Amino acid sequence: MLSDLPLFPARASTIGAGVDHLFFYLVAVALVFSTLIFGLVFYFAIRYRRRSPADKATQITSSVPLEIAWTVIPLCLSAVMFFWGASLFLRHAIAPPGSADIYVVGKQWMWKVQHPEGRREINELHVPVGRPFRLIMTSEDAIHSFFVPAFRLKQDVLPGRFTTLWFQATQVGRYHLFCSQYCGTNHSLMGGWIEVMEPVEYEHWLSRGSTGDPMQVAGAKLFERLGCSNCHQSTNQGRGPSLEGLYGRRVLLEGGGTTIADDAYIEESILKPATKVTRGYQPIMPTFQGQISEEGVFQIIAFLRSLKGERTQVVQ
Amino acid sequence: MSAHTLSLRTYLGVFATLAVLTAATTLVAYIDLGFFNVVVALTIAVSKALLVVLFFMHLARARHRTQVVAGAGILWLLILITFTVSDVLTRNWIPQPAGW
Amino acid sequence: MPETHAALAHQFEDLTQQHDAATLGMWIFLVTEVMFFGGLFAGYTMYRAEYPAAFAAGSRLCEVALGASNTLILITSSLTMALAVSGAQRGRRRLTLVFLGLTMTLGALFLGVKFLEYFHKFQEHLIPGPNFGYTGLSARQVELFICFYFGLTGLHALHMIIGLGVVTVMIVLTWRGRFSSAHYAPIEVAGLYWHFVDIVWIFLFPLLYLVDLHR
Amino acid sequence: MNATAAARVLPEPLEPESRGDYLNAGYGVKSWLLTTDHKRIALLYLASITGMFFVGGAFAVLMRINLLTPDGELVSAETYNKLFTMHGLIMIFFFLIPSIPTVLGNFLLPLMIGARDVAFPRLNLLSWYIFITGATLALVSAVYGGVDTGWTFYTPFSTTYSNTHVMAMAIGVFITGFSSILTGLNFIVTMHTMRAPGLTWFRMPLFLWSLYATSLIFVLGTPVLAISLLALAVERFFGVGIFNPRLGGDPVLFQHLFWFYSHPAVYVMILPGMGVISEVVPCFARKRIFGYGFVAFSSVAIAVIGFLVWGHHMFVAGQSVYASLAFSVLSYLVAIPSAIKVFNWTATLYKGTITYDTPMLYAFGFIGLFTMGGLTGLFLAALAVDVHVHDTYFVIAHFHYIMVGGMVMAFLGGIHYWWPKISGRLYPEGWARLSALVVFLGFNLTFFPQFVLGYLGMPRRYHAYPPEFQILNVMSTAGASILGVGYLMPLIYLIWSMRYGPAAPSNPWAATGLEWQTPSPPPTENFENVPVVTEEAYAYGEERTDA
Repeated sequence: MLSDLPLFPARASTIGAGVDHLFFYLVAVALVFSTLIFGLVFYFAIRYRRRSPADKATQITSSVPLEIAWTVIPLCLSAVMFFWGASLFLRHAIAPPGSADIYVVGKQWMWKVQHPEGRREINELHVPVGRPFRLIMTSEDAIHSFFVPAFRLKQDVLPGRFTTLWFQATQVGRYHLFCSQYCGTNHSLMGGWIEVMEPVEYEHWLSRGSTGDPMQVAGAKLFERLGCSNCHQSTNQGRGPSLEGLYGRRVLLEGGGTTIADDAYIEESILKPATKVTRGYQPIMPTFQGQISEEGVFQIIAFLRSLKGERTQVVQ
Repeated sequence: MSAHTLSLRTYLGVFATLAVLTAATTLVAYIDLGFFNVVVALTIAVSKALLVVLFFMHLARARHRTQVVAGAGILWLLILITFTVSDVLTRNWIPQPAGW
Repeated sequence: MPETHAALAHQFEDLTQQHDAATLGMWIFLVTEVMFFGGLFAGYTMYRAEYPAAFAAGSRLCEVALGASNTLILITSSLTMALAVSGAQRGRRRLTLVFLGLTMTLGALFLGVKFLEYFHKFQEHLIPGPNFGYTGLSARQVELFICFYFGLTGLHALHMIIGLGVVTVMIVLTWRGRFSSAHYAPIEVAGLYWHFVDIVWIFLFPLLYLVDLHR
Repeated sequence: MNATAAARVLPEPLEPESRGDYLNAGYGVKSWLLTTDHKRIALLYLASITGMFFVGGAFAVLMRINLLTPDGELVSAETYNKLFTMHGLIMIFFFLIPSIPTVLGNFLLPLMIGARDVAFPRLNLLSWYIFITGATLALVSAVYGGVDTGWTFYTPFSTTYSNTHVMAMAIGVFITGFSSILTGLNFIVTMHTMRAPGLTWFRMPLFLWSLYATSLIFVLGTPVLAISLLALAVERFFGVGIFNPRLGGDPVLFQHLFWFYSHPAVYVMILPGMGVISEVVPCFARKRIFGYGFVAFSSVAIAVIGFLVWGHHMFVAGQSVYASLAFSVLSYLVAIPSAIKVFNWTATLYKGTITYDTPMLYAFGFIGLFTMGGLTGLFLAALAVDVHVHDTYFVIAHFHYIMVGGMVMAFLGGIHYWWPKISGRLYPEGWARLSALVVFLGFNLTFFPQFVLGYLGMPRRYHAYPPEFQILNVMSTAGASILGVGYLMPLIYLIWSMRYGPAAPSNPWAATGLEWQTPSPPPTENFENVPVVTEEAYAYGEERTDA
């Protein structure tokens, strides 16, 4: 019976141990203080119970040293909690260089995942042990939240915006993936599994199954198919600006202001092209809303990232 | 009764200032001051609001308690706006790692 | 003796206490109003920081002449309201009535101009929704600005309508001789409300109409 | 044999019937529905929120039964989502937020300051009607199929994707908000302008300080909730609005506005409870409160700092990392005044002469459960840990420890403490002590397992869950059934005591405070003459040890 009673979750990511250690510290503080308060209340309640109607309380109305003590001690203990929690959080805010990007789209009620090598899956995510991955996530409808208890990680996934989450798995195994932000009727079914594999097996898995093109290749094909290259020529002589080396750069906008050409900007420019127009160009680009899926947008983004400023083989 | 009565001259003076400030804020808006257009517009708006609050609403001579109430309203409004906007303004401080 | 005054409610000791409670109550109510509008102002500020160009473009759709006239109308009505309260303080019934009447007229005029502006927006298909007629740059975010335009001015207009109702009641009560220099708290409180609505407009005018005239 | 028991065997010093207490001031439905007497309005609220509590409780029972099995066989996912939404909405907006302020606050505030009524009695009645209108809308939307957005109404789910009666519910909550606003306004004005001669701020009972802090939150926070719900309703109705991602609207803006109110509202759901405990503990320890000034100011500090921490609900919501850091550090600051209160209550027990009457048992329960609830709050303010436990059962357990373990315990303790004053009758002490014990045990069995579930990673609002979580869920459901019994007991014996309970003397607990210096139940005008206050609160030193 007791063996069926889980008390502590599996741990399988690089940040897991840090979170758990902070958790243990918090548990220790909580235990000490609740024992103290429960103990004192019990002890006082019994020790100073009224034994006869003639009993008189000793009136002690305040003690400044005591008040200072029980203000300062909790303050110090919680300062430790803050700095500890914040340093873990900050260290985890930025993905390490060299992380591979995985694109995740949440929609009612499934997770669609696309690996950089092109393989897609639904409600499952296969990753190798020991390699950092960054998830770039967006939602097609309501807010969702990508939650992997074994990784001690969670991030909300928003419509109209991109959020990121990175992790590095440490333990081979099969772990729960949940949606933890309430998103409608089948919210509790919107989940699946994270399969952490040995790198060799992962390579094997990648090569198996219906592998499509790698992301940037699929993106390049889509770029051609949708006719983007008719206007966006690498020579800057088309009706639209050249997109080479665009990714991550600052763009001057028509009507003042600048923006960074990040994932969100690229998506916006595909779906609502008139919103932010590059300076010196006419707002003549049609919207591609309805002609391209979220995954398609991700592929285009991956393709644009691969155009590192020098001419590559892809646009012909 | 608490006598908040101000002279007619004061009321008219406040009104005249308000009218002048309205004209000023409209005209200044046509001059390009860059970022300072917002600053000037808001400064004038705050001045006008202060004139109304202090004289028309008699806050200048009201009880201390009333002044605290009014101040609290402004302070809380600023808390709401500052914290909300600070989220948006600092979101992009985390650098995104460039490309593959 | 104030204790015997007909307007003294049973829970109070004297009229001064009652007057104090009424004005303090109104000031606290105005604080809640500040926070009520504050939610929209916070949203406005957040989006203006995010989409400056769109908010500038949206602002150009507002009619500055009408907005400026309305500002003048409203501060004039604040003056007449202040004079009405001042008249009531000194027990000048007729003067109070005249200024309350003027305040009402100016308030109604403001709403008339506001209606005209709304009508123009309607004609130009600048109503947010599937038929939003703006086709320039950043059309979506301009629509967002127009949402704020209608949200803020609409809420303000609603407060104006309520204010007109309150002033009407004050006119009737003054007419019936309910107030005196010893008991005029209701008029003072109505005045506070009216001035507050004026102040909201003082901020709405530059935030909605004057964002981007200099281009 | 203790003092209170001694007090009870005394011959009743009852006023002659002809004097007329507030309960006998008029008969018939009209005399209640049109009353402006703060005491009668308090009873109107008591009846309404008790009804809402058991409606919300029924939803909770159905949820817990559904969670007995991993696949959730009792109800469909759709129904389950409506159950937790309605449970949350009704319990928070129609029970917890109004509970102590509108019932005990309305009843006691004028009595405690020696006034005849609140400053605006008709506004007070209007608040109740507004409350009832909102509550009716909420119940109507429940009857017609309910709402499935979660009590948080997050956009864009609530504006675009939910097919349920979001409008009716949002408008219902919107309307009820004005009831809170007007109540808070009324209380603040009353406390500022109507205190009896000699009752300085620092002679006020601490319950009033907590009520003042609560009213501040009502007045400063509720309007923001109102405007965000209004914007939500407009957006849902017209299909276009300021949160709409299609227009570049940010769903996170709604969360900011929502939590700007709803986090301080969490303190609305605990501060008045703290006030009750600050009354009960000195009375049954026969001792002045320890550190009066610290307890008083900590209430105001909680209300003020409580407005600066709302972003800790949004650490994983896509909020800026730097905003999260600021909100985290401020969240730790707001924990300190709570800790100060707990230590001061405990110190008040030291060298007292303690009796175990029912209100005191509830107070002991409150101190323990609130301590645990507060300490687990520290887990949630720690950024890295919150990322893991956010939106899991850990959060559920934490806030139930505060709101049910804290506020409901305090509410029941307060109702028992002032019941003789409210009803003029004594309740059966034995049953009452038993109920306090049952509630305490049932509560812990229900909610402690949920801490474990949360760290294991079970997300909240799950209709079905992985089978390994079943044992803990079964424990929780078992606890809930005990808890349900614990809540039904007071309902039964308190109603019973209204008719069959022995008549109460004016001061059954030999307590200090102006409310005990007038007959039980008090006359409509509260006091024959305006009382004059000459001493500090909780003058238990200068006893009158007993009657």
